[in-house]
Amino acid sequence: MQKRVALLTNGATHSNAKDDEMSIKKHVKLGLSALALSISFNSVAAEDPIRVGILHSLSGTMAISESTLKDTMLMLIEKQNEAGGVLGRQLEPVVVDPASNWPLFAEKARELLAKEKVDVIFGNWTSVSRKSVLPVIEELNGLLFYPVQYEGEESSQNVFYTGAAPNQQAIPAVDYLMNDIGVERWVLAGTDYVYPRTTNKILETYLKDKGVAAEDIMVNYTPFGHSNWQAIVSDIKAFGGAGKKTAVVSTINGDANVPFYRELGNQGIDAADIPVVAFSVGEQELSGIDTGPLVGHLAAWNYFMSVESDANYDFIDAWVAHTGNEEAVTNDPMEAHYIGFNMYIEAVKKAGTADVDAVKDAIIGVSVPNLTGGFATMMPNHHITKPVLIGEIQDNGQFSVVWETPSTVAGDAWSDFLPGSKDLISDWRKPLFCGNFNVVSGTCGAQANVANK
Amino acid sequence: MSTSKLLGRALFACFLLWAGDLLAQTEDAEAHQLLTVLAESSSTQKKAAVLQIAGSGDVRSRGWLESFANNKLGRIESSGQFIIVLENRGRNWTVESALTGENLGEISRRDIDTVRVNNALRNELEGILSVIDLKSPEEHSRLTAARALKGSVDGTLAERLPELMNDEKSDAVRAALTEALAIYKVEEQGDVAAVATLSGSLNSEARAALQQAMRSDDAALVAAATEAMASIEQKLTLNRAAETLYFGLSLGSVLVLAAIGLAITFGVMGVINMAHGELMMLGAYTTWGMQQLMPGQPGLALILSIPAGFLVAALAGVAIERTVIQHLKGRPLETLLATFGVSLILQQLVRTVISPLNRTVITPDWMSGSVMINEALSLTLNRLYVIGFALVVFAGLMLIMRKTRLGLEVRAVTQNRAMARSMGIKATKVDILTFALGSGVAGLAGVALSQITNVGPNLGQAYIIDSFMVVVFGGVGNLWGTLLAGMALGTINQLLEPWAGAVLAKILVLVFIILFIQKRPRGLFPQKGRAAEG
Amino acid sequence: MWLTRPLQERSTRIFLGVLFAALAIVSVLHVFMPQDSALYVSAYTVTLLGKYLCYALLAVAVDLVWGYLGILSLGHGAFFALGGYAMGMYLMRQIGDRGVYGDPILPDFMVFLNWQELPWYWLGFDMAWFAFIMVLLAPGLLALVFGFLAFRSRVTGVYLSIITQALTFALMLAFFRNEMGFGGNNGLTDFKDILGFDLRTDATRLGLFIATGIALAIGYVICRGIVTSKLGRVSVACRDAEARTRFLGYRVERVQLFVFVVSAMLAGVAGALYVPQVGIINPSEFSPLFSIEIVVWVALGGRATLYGAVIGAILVNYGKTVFTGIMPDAWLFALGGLFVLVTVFLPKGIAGLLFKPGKSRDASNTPSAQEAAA
Amino acid sequence: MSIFQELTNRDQVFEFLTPATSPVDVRHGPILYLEDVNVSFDGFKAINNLNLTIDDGELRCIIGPNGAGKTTMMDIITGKTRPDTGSVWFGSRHNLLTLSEPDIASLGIGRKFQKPTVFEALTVFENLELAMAADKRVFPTLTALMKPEYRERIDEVLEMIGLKELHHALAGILSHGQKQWLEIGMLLMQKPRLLLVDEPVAGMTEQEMERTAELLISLAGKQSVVVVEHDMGFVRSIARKVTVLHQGSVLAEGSMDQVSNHPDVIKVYLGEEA
Repeated sequence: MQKRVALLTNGATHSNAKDDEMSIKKHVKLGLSALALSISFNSVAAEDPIRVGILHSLSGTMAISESTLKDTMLMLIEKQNEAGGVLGRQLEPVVVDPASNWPLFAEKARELLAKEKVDVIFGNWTSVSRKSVLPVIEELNGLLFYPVQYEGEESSQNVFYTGAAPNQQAIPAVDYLMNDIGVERWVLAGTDYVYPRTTNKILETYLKDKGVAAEDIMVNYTPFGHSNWQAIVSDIKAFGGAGKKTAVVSTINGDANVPFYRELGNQGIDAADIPVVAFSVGEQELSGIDTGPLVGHLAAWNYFMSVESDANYDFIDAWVAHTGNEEAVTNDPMEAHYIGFNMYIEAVKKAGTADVDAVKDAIIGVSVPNLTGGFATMMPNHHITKPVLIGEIQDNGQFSVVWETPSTVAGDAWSDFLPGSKDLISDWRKPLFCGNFNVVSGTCGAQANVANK
Repeated sequence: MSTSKLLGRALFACFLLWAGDLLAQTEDAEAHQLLTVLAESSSTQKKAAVLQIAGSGDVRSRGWLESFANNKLGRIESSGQFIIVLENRGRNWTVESALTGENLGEISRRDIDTVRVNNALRNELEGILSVIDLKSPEEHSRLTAARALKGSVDGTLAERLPELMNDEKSDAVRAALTEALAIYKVEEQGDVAAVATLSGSLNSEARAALQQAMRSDDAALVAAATEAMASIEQKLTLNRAAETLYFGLSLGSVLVLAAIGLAITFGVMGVINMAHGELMMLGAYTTWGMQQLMPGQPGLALILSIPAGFLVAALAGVAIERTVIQHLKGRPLETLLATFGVSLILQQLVRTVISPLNRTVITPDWMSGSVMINEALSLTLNRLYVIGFALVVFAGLMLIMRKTRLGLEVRAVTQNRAMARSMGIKATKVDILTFALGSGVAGLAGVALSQITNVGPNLGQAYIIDSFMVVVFGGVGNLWGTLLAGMALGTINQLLEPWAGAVLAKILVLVFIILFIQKRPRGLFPQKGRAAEG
Repeated sequence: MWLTRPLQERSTRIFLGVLFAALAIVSVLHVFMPQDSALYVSAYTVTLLGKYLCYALLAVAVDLVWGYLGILSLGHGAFFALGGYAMGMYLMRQIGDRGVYGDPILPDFMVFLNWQELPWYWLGFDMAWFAFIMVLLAPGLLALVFGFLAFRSRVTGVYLSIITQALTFALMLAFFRNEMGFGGNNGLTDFKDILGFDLRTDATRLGLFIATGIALAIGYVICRGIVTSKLGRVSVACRDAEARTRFLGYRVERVQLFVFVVSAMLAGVAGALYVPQVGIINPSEFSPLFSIEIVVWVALGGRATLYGAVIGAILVNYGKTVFTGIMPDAWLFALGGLFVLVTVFLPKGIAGLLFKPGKSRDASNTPSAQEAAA
Repeated sequence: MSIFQELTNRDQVFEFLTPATSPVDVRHGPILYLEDVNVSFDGFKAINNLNLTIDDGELRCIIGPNGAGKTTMMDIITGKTRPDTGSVWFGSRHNLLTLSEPDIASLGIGRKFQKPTVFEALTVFENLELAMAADKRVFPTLTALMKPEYRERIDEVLEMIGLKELHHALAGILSHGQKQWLEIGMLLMQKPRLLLVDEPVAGMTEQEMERTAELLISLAGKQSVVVVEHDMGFVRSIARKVTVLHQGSVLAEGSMDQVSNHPDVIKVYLGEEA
């Protein structure tokens, strides 16, 4: 116990020193830009704590992924409190369990905002759970930090998307395969739900724009937890046997991956012949797989545990200490929460209050260090800037970074590669203050109307 | 073809390396220099650096390249000393010096910069190593090397291949080399004669070469290539069919394994055991546990988990029978509810006691990979084993039910409980044993599944419904029915999948079962007679 | 008249009394109590209670077929979800051009999967009356077709249970497919208003809550009317001695079909009221697990009593709300344990504890008594 | 009035006017006859070329050792089991092999099971109510009301079967004998043309048996009655004509004395006793 506290505190001082000096730099910048209009209004009595809602499934199918995010948040809050909280107020976590049940997510979100009166919510993993809480968050004007890579096509004034939008993961990965590996033939394999559907639609358009012929693209969807991959893998094998260099872009979700990679291995497809680049396979998923046959397959994320930066090493140490498990792994959504949390703290400092509207205004433009040695900035569309890393799976269940974007990429709420959304932009600064502004018609869509009511 | 071009240069270098008398030790300073170049040059220049090392003729070069390929070559930040990582789990890694080979013990991850490698480079290295292997004493590695050459032969190698073939003893290797050469000739020189060698070859590179030839403007070549292609296509379709059948059977065998235990508990005892899936899960976790107990020998662990898994599941089964089911005699629908509760408890138990995360179950070498019937048709080993295993289990059960006293008593009790009792059969004992048997078989299924899919808390749920479908479809209380039903459903599913897609295929199978039950309410092989009425 | 008969029996009067009293109290406390008062019932609680009432109606529907007809349906979640989808489609169409893409016709999920025009089966759902008819028709038809096939070929007992499970499982897989045009895994969500009332206002919530209460009352009376009619006694006869009933000249399969369809429609209504209150409908409502859970509510409350089903549904779900908050891990143990204990030790459920055993069919509805009352 | 009179007189001629309770046509010959009926379960021949005719208003006893096929025969007549071959006619117009159990029942064939089966969760009264001849389609049943004349008829039968004071008790709590009676009562409520009675007196006291005997005899004439019984004493007390079944076919037929002296019968029964 002693040791752990020690670890945490020195970890905390470490990064916080950084945060502060950074935020100072930022403040100067922001002073110039017209963003920082917000002045704190009714500042709350210093003693009562800021309540932080944590909305992650602790039971049911999603518990596998989400429970670790709950612990991450608890760790971050603990650290912040040991560093004196924010505005002299402590932070108080409020944990609920939506039990991987989508209607329950909405119910629990309402509970957090209406009953528990939390100032901010960190939570959700699946798209459907986010969609389910969205109306509640907007109705009760809450704040939600959403830490997982997702399909985009959404920008709510109450939600901050700290995970990757398609243009921060899928497109760079495809670029890498195209330019560095020389891939000419593409298999887009995914689980049949909205994230893969959208991502693949985007990639299809993108590839065709790049001059890839339709017959060089193979799209395939499978149900959740699909376990019998024989036929599909052999199709991929055949598809890849046509002479051109082939790669699989996998948006296959969670449990379905193990049998998928197993089948790949057994049918003798290795990374050298047909590399698979996955968008949903992180360190945690690998911890359940015999990675031997997977070596060399790829994943695209904005963070890997193997990243060589002090911030990351500190984070890992703190995490290991917090969980008390030497083998504990970190992953991309955890970093997203790390960033989101620090951004929230900065925004509260800047606004001088935890008042939702004040924070909403203050947070745009806030910039905090990420774990890969750079900085993440909150953009006006409530998405953040991220570096994109491509990693190769190693036999120790880690990724080794083989490529990364020269600079950070700003998340794009509305993809330019979907007919429905190419004309839409999102900017939550006044005067535009619109989540889906149509640049052609010059009008704002439904959300703003609701918001302005 | 860009990769093969690059590879070409690599090969050229390697031949230099053969020519010169090998295995001299370069100066450590020089070696250090070589590695530094490798470490510091960008990924594009790294190729050159690799060739240099390969060319250096240093004994250690091969070791370096291999560890480099496996991402195990690194450098200590502080000292700049080059190291090879032996163990890279956790936050401290065991390393040895790349030059002297002395063990440097554990070093914190923070101080180690690994030399970055990527697939492109890995291709290069494989090419180089494979060419070196062409000279290896074991035929096996020569054969793999030769096969690897197909589609990546270049001018330099092409000139040397004939002489290589002459002093090659194994026909297989020679054949492979001949084809590799032929592919090169067709691709680069449009050699019509070489086309003949390729006709009927199922190698994808060969096909690619022929397709390219068909696009050429040399009429003779086109004609020859087209002909060759036709013969290939024919063969391919046959292989495809065979493959689909195999897929069907292997899926079927999984279904049979999952369902056969149920056929006992449900079919014979009339207990609707919703916890059946979780009993499988226990079997799978047992496998994981065994592998944890004996690290380093997953194969042995797996074999031992067959009895162990059976035992664990069987015991769990007995517990369930004693605590729950015996109170619900003759209330099948209630057993459904109660055992469903049990299944929830077991799942949560695993989540809290072990972990909500999936567990890694290692596939032993003798079960991974596949047996190559020919280059277009290879049967994955793990599934092959599962098919075999399913049949063995089935045969075993048949024996027990038909030939042993237990089997006799079981059948007696199921036909007429009271009568059996009065003949001195202990019905309760029989119940326990039957249920234990059914559960144990579920455990076996779990052991098999651990080699195919996730080992996690949800393993059971994924199969329970399918298992019931199989049993009901086959006709309750009839083992043959279960076998046939499982295999049939598996095959139907795989036949549908290509054109319906995975999801629709599954839906169609379910609908098919529903309709079938309307036609024959008691399945494929119903029990007849007055007993079955009412 | 079979529908008014229940109103003369004591148990129904008590039930309705309690129900309407609860509705009234909640409404009053919600409207007239000051926000900060301890007695104030928040909109959150109202919606929560509304959800419980939906489940209660669903449980009553299941009890009708299981308790009185002996058909253990493990697929009633399917009828519930179908009703829900019918309502969801109506609410989707109500969004109109207020979706994020501002498309006047197509729902958002169709736009970004760039569908060109609305699939035919979405037509008409912009009209409330049509949607509400479909709420009854969609589950009803499914039940009719499925039941006709099943009962005609005398699929009963375990077999029936298992193919009902197959039915809902198949439907779940189907609705997960995005090609189906029901929003795939994300389902239908982000509803704006119903019949012109804004779903985000507390008034609408209260309205929905009360509507649900009334629906439950009506549903209960219908079921009660059936089980106290001669047909109800024939159902019990089918449950206990199917063959005998046939030899008395009753067409068992038609009795089963009729009751099954009625029950399916009630489940549909429950689903339809559920969706606007929880704000989302997605394929997980089809999951076999959910359907089994419903049966357990009934088992816990007490089979073949109807009011038992209501008690069970509300208790279990209240427990869920509480426990998932304080001890998420323990909750599944609790639920599982509940299944076992109830089935093994409480075959008559809570109702069996509250009232004397053997009164699962209270004597008050023997014909003579009714005629006396009539 | 006279026209109405005439119609009612002529309802023998217009068959569509025959009473709903039993449209069976017995003007030409027997009410029930089975011809060359065969049934086998998994190879075991339960019924083997069975030929049997029952005349209208007859009281017939059928005896035979266990497994002689008595119950299976009843199953065939009532449509529960379909024979592999053969034909079964009810009157001269109704081929029972084409009809379902409910049809057969509403044609006027009532059956009492070997093991008394009453609806245990229902009261005695309700049991009889369900059995009562009435429109048994779904919706009429749903809206059916208890008319006074129905109650009278039920009370009659309650009297007859001596369960008057028990009429509110659940059938489940009745004694074995009482259940037998209740089931017979249900038969009567059906107003059948043909009663199939399987072991009616099992578990009955002496005087109960006597009453049963009286009842059955009194029924004969108006209705046809087929009784399957083991109790020879009882059979002797009511029997006019007796049929002996053995291994699924008729072994002997005739008066009680005729059959009991029949050599085969003796062999079979002694064979069994020994």
